[in-house]
Amino acid sequence: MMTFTVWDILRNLLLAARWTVLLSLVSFLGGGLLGLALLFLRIGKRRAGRLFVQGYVELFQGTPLLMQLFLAFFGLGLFGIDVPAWLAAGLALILWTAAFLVEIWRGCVESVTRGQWEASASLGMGYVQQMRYVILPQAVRVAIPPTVGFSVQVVKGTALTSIIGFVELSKAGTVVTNATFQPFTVYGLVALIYFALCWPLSKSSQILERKFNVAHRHH
Amino acid sequence: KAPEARADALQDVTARGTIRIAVPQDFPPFGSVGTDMTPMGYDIDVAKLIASKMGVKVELVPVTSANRIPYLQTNKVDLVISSLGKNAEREKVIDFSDAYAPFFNGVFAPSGVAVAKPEDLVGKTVGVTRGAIEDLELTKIAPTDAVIKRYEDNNGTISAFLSGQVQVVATGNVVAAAILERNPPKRPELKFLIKNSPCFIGLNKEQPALLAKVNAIIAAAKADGSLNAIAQKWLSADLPKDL
Amino acid sequence: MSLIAITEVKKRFGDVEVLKGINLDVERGEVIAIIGKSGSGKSTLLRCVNGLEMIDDGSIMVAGAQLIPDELHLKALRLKVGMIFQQFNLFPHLSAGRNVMLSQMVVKKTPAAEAEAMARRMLDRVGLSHKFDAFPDQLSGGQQQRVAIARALAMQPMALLCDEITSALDPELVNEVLAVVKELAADGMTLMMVTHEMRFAREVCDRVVFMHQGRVHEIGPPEEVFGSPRTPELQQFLGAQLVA
Amino acid sequence: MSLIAITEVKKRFGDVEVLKGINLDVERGEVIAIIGKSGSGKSTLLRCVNGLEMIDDGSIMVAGAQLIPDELHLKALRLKVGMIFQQFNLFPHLSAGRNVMLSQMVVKKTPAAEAEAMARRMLDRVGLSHKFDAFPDQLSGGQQQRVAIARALAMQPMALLCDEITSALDPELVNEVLAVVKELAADGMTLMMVTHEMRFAREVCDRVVFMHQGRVHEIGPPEEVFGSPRTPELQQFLGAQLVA
Amino acid sequence: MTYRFDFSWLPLYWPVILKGLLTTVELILVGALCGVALGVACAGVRALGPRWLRPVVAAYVELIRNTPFLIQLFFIFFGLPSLGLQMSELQAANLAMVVNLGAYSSEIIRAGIEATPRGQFEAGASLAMTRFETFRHVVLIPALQRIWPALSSQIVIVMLGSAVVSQIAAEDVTFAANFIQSRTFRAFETYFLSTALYLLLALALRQALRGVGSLLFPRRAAR
Ligand SMILES: Nc1ncnc2c1ncn2[C@@H]1O[C@H](COP(=O)(O)OP(=O)(O)OP(=O)(O)O)[C@@H](O)[C@H]1O
Ligand SMILES: Nc1ncnc2c1ncn2[C@@H]1O[C@H](COP(=O)(O)OP(=O)(O)OP(=O)(O)O)[C@@H](O)[C@H]1O
Ligand SMILES: [Mg+2]
Ligand SMILES: [Mg+2]
Repeated sequence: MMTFTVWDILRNLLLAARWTVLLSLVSFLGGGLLGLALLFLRIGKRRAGRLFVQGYVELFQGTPLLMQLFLAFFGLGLFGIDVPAWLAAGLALILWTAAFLVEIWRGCVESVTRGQWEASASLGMGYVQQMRYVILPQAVRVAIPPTVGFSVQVVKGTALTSIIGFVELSKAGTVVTNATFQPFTVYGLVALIYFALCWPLSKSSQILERKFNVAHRHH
Repeated sequence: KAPEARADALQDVTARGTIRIAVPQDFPPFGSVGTDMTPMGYDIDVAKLIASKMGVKVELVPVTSANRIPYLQTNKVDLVISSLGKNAEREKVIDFSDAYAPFFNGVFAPSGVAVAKPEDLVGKTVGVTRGAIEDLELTKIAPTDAVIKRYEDNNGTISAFLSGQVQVVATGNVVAAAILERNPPKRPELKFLIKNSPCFIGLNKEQPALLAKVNAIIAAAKADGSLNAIAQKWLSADLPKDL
Repeated sequence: MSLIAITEVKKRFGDVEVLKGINLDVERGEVIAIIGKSGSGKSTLLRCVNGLEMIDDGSIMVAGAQLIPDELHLKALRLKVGMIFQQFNLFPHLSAGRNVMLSQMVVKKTPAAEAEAMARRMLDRVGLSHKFDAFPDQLSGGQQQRVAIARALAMQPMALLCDEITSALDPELVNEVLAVVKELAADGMTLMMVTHEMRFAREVCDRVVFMHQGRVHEIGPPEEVFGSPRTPELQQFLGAQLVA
Repeated sequence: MSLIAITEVKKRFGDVEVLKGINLDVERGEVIAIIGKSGSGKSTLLRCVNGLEMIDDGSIMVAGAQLIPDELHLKALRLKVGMIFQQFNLFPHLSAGRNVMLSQMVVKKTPAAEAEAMARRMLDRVGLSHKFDAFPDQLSGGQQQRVAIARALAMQPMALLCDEITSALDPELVNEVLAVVKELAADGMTLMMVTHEMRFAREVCDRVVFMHQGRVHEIGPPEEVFGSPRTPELQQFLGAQLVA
Repeated sequence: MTYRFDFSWLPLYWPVILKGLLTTVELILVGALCGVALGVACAGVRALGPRWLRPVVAAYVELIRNTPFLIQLFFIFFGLPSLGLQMSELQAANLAMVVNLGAYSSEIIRAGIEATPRGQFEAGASLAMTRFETFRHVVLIPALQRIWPALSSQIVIVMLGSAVVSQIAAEDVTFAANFIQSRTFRAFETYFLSTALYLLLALALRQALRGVGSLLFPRRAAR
């Protein structure tokens, strides 16, 4: 009978944490791109686009990520679309991430005052030029802290992919618990690894926030 | 890929050169992980045996009791070798091969707990893995005021038993034995049997070629003693004659 | 032909009619002051002339071209008519110089070097050539407003609309901005400005427009409007101004 | 014995000594105006007397009791000395009446009915009995400041400290607040007030304190201080006041 | 075979779904009430509690905010018993919800408190109120009002996160879906149904929170 040393436990958890990191990166990058596309629809002039994004956000923010994972994994499979676990996990996480990012970013774009739109319009700029040269550069600065802050939610969200069989950090935790019968140690270690991944992100988001707020006070 | 096209899944498998098999990783001795997190156990060895006899590579897909049938239904795997028991409900949705492993469902509890028959479960909390045969059977025979806690996977059931969240578990005898072997704080001992429900390989309906092939391999393995060797290795016992 | 011809312009917000038929012709080189109580529609009028609000009725012609509300025509209009706001609205992420360069480069596709030369000239004209690299939040309110003027001038508009451009400034800083505007007027720029600086209006403007409840209530040269107001509304307005 | 005795009080913020040894005795019923340039330490002095800032040296006695910085003693002090701020600081979630009732009920455990009766009396005294149920954001600045006065009075303090209580008000509203203060003074309330209203100080106050650079630079009856300022600093300060 | 929807199992399993709904509602009620109360307490401690307690609260908040709910749940349910702390899955789920929401809401509420103008504290002090009395009567309600929308969103997020309590056999909506799925093998329909239920719950919860808001803060005072 093989026995797990604490080092075995930690090593296996760390190996599994690679998946957590990879999934987080995929969902954040994919969700970021999708979120950006949706953002343009959301603040664009076309009503249909705005309504579509509103509905999208309502749906994906209004249902548990867990259910989205289930549906992406088994739901699509029933229609004969073969979705491997990594794809379902990636897909659900990307859609979910995008739904939150688009709302965060919309708030940032709207925080740019109306005067900036009007001033740039009265200088003869068109919509795209206003966005490109005046609005987005300002919105991006405001957007960085909450975006970094949200990345913590994404890292934690990847834990749910364990439910569709993805052996990332959480799943590795349960599997190892079962091979070792040391739940306290294993879940303690799992929590610590998550903390080590997330805390720097939260902290830097706080620091950025403070920095930008100070910068704002100069106005 | 239209589902009709898989009228002959065997062809697909041969063409692909890989067979995808759902196996447990939370259900010793049928499936668990080693210190390097690779799956190992009775089911895994059977899966490898079948793949080698078919002359294809094997792709092991770790599943839980709750999701192994959806995996099959959504064509994410070709076979389920995951200590799957047969019952009428399941036979409506999937097909079964011949039996490949013995399995006795029982109710287990530490020696201090007085349970000898289903009626004694009154007021007791019983842990079981949702969707497993013992879940379905226990639901039928347990008295109404026995509390059944259904966990997502065997990890949950076993953890719940070991952490004392449930006093009693319903599971396979070999599972209980495997738990015992690791010298846990709570030692499960057999209180009564629920059902003799040997394990079958699950596959999608209307796959006669694949079914025939799998059955042929099982029969050959029984005859040449290779299946018995697996039983010796993981269950420390010979295969029963009537399997 | 007048440079800006406003004819029977009406504008409503929801149920409220804010402009009730405005008629006003501004000649080339003329300096017009618009005065009136809060809510009388002064800002709305300027915003309509700049195409920031769509008019519901009537017409606005600038240099002979009709104001038509699509992006192409609006752009053409805004190249002719610049606007300066009470809140400066400088782009906070760009230095003063870049603020002045941006629209030239983006809208007119002026090459960077040329745009920079123009920006330096315009900043010099408002007395801020040494602040080319300063960011808006490093400038006083008066300096920011002067950068805004330079930014509008860099587009070489035929006319400038100014909406209470000194109201957000501390009293000491008002004069430096008014001095710049005075010079513009002397140089022959066409100006339409909403202002509460009566003394300034009296000194610098060719005509004064008194707006009341969405109408041009009185109009005339400053000595007439201030010296012998004809309507009781204007008398009352001027009286209140003196007391405050 | 004086009601408030301030002896050699010193206060520093970090490296900066803001109060450099203040001596001032205020008699019961006396009305003191504190004037001086921005940054001279006027607010800091009042805040020290109310225990909002801890002093670094010297002593403050109120009605014979030493100011000691722990919650119990501070509470006792503040029951004797009320304070009113430039920014009113009404509680936005409570109606005017409730604003006046709250501290009586919380601090003195006055029963609700009694507190309400007191609140109505005090609001009446400041001429706002009809605004009992209005919320702060429904009141003008002047009305808000009068509610703040009523709120302080309801605690029946021996003295009131007022820190530029009219500075945040529009000019028209200043008088209604000053009228209330004048009445309080006539009724014999002890008052220490920082103010920029020189005419008011001259009319109402018993003594005027001119602070300069953290010190009491001149002190005396108003006719003396305003009529024949002795130091060049006060002369300059009063001169600047006249021009503004 | 294209997939055919089959909801014929619905009448048979209706009680399971109802029970799941009730459990989820209980979780969110207990979580929201106790969680927000805990959040207020923690925010209060960080604003004016004893100095030694502040880092303790900060550590709790950071730990919870930076680890997944699922792991917290496993830790409480499977881990704590080895320290002799045993509780039922519902208690464990409720505790995890409270602990989780407590940490998040304390950060949100703290922001509301920090946005309180200094003058409010000083006005309270100069009216002879103690720091605690000022916090309780003057600061708290406007602070809550300021952050109520953010707090409401967080409560909805935590409610949706509660879906994972089925992992420890707490019989919530997700458990019901999984249970039915394991009996009927109608995976798609059951997940579809529970997703719809969560969506409805989220909408209803948001509405309810708006109602609570207008009860707690009857006036929309300026700022
Ligand atoms: N976007 C808008 N939507 C609705 N009403 C508006 C809008 N803009 C202005 N109004 C209303 O139109 C009226 C005229 O506003 P306008 O800003 O033109 O007045 P004004 O003369 O510039 O006043 P002020 O001196 O205060 O700037 C006001 O009653 C105002 O409330
Ligand atoms: N909390 C503080 N921390 C640091 N410095 C302070 C603080 N409060 C006041 N000061 C400084 O103390 C000095 C005196 O401030 P104080 O507010 O008492 O002046 P004042 O006479 O009331 O001026 P004003 O007329 O502008 O209100 C100023 O230089 C001010 O910057
Ligand atoms: Mg205006
Ligand atoms: Mg002061």
